[in-house]
Amino acid sequence: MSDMMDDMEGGEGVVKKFMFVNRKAPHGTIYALEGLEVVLVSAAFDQDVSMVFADDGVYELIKGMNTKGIEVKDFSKTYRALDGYDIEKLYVEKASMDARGLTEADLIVDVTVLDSAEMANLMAEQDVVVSY
Amino acid sequence: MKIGIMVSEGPYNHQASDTAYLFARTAIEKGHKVPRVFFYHDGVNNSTKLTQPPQDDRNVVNRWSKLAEEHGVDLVVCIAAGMRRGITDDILAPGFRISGLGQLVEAGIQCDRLVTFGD
Amino acid sequence: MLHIVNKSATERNSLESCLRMASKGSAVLLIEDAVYAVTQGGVAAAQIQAAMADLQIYALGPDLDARGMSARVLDGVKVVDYGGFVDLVAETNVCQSWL
Amino acid sequence: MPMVEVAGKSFEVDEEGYLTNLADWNQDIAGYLAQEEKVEMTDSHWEVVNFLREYYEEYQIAPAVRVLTKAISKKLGADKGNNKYLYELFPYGPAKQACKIAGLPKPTGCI
Repeated sequence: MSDMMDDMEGGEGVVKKFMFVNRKAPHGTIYALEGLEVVLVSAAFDQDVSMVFADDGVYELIKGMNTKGIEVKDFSKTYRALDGYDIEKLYVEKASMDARGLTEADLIVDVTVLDSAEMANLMAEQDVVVSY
Repeated sequence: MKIGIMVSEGPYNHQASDTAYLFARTAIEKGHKVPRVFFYHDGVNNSTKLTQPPQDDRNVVNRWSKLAEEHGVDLVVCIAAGMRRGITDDILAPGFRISGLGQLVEAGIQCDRLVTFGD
Repeated sequence: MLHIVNKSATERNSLESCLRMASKGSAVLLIEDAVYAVTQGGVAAAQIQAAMADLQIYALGPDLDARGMSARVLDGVKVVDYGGFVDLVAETNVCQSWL
Repeated sequence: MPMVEVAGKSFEVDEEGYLTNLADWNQDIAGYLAQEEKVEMTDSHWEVVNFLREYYEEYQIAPAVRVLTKAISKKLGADKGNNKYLYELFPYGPAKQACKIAGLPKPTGCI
């Protein structure tokens, strides 16, 4: 913990519900990759972390990416490391998946599929929602 | 109330940094605390003292520096995002510091609210 | 909960997704280019009017003014200044930005 | 960037001695990087280095130390999946030294 935030002491031992919302496709912009970096770091803070994939964010989890031709790292593989970081709550919004002609079988990791109302409720019960 | 802020876009290209600044300033005027602003993605570009906007335009970088000086706002630039974009200690404007992504998570834990401004 | 949308509804789907995933009773604040959605005659007007049954719709006044849209705001939309924005954040338990 | 010659081939390292092009990595280079770190490579060292390379190949990241110990524990046994064992092999830390020798990206110190 830093010593720069004198006003912010007493946070040790606090467990908050953190939700990271992914709504951007990979590769076209850096948000998906840098967003994943935040999530990996958050694992060190022992918080109650969940990740949501909605809208084009669903594309981040597609199987069979081959990024050699665009000369960027295939970070889709990194989503499979999340389990080892104890980040196990991955949610996909059904409407977003349907709108893109995708099913769970197309995804690189196991996820929980929620309808929009379930997603709304899950979001509303968080302490911190981070989106990028 | 403690309100943390994340800024995800660079200055001038997108309104995010302006909105974040006006929000932060107003929150402080209303008696809230803004302990930390975390600059991520292209938001790290808000921190460079090399910025030289025309004189008839607002100076986004100086505005942040002034907020830090007058109200003790901790302006944190993500090291990983900063390194990718060439942001180093020697070009930081006053009040900014480079640190890790953990500082964002920490702000989320320790502030009552965390508000994101981006594209 | 407070949902913040900053994208023009005719350019991106942020508003649509927000309205789909906002739970009943939530507040939705439109800022930056998203404020065009709450203006009369726009393509999103019907969507906003329908959403007002379950959600509180707010728009940031300075962004409406800057875009010359203040006189066209739909009935039922609450226009707030930055102070109102801060109050919304403080009054709701959590906020999500639909970037 | 400094160039270094190992076994007749030259390759580039950064100011801190990390391999610049990860694709350059081979066992000879690992041996050189270990020498620079004053680590004498034994089978136990290679086991960890190879484990890290496999982890990187599979997930495209260098694991956090906590994740590394857990993963090693699972694959090689609890007697190896702990900080004590790893620090005995790599006194300056598995994240720094073992990753460097394995030719993985430099940790950006995100915490």
